[in-house]
Amino acid sequence: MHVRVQAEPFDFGAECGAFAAGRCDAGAVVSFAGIVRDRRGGGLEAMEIEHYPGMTERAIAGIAAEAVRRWSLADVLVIHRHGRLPPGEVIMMVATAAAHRAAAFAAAEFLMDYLKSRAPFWKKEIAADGAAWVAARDEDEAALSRW
Amino acid sequence: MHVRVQAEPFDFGAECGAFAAGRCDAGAVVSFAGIVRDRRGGGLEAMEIEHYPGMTERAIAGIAAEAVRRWSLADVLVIHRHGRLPPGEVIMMVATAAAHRAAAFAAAEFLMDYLKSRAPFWKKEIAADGAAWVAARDEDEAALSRW
Amino acid sequence: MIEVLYFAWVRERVGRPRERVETSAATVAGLVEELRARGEGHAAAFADTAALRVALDQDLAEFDAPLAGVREVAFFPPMTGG
Amino acid sequence: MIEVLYFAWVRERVGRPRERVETSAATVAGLVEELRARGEGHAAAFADTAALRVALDQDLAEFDAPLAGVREVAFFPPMTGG
Repeated sequence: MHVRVQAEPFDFGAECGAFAAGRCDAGAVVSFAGIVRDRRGGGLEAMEIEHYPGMTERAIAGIAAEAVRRWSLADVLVIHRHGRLPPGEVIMMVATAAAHRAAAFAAAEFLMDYLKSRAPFWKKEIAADGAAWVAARDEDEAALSRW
Repeated sequence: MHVRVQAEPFDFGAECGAFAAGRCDAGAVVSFAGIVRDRRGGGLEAMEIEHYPGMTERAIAGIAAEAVRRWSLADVLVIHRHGRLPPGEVIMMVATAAAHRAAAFAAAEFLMDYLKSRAPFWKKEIAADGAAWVAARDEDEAALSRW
Repeated sequence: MIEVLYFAWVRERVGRPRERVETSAATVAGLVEELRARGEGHAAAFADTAALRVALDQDLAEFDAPLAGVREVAFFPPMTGG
Repeated sequence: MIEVLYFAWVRERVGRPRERVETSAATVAGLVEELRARGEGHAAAFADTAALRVALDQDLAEFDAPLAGVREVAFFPPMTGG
């Protein structure tokens, strides 16, 4: 189980490659990348990601431990950035490895649902005409009820 | 929509990186890698993957087109190898990109469920003490009914 | 003339990957009856058609599907891709 | 003395990321009442606690949770990670 919270960029492809490399124990690897998306179709200068140092690592580790408890996983990786990120940049990723794909997919979705709404990060969109905090989406909160 | 059926190895990490790179249109990228797993915990020499040239590409393209029809996807990638693969080697991958994670996850799972049971590939496990065709799993067939 | 293809253990039992077949069968099931009569290997391959899948001109089909106009028939076990 | 932390727009409205608070409040809700009285910024930040989340010593909690023994209280909007 690997959890990293960092300001520095990371190489999503390299992380996926390293995570999947030489696994004879797991037939299935699922990865997710969250990318800074320009929802307005141009005009977004950056996404500013604030976090709660200390609680962030603690919350993510707790969510990852719960995933390991629920599914038979060979490995879990979570990386989440904070600070100022330009459009197109990878904000965060999760990866899961399991014997079968159902567990790998379910665990990755579980991790994402909980990271979205239970890990202390807040996004602010910075545009030329102003800045605005991203509002939590009702469907993100609702997604937790399925687990 | 990109579909590749090939005997040659491919670099799963590099494919994930290239697929996610510079996307300002999609906030979510999901990838899956299927890896040659030694189910017996040692003794597997290789996985031999037979396919039906012509029908394979046709079936995968049809499955990918159905995914694009069902979900709003910015992009889809499917790569599937055939031939003789050692344990730990990546057999195949799918990747999906969408505005939101729910569509990216659902489309990736849909692609995997259909590729498992509707694309003409057959796996044979080659071990020192003999070779055996991998039997289709009932749960793989059952997984199709959820879509 | 129809091109008949075999894959995986169906190919191994029949002993060849493909053959050209002269048939007047109206359906896949009729063709299977004719193929069974070709010898022990064929009979073993087609012993239980419930364990088999069929594709007509590279599209999955049922065993009661008509053969009219079909150029390529393939028989194989349930697929195990991914 | 309790360390009180603010994040995102709560921090912006209060005008600072953290402050030390002397309190005898029994619960988070009691602390919120005291904080509201600290000025306009605080009042704006705590105008609608339904829009807020609270963590006690870095674990999510409810507003009726007791404060006894707590060293660090954080207030913030619903999280938007991932």
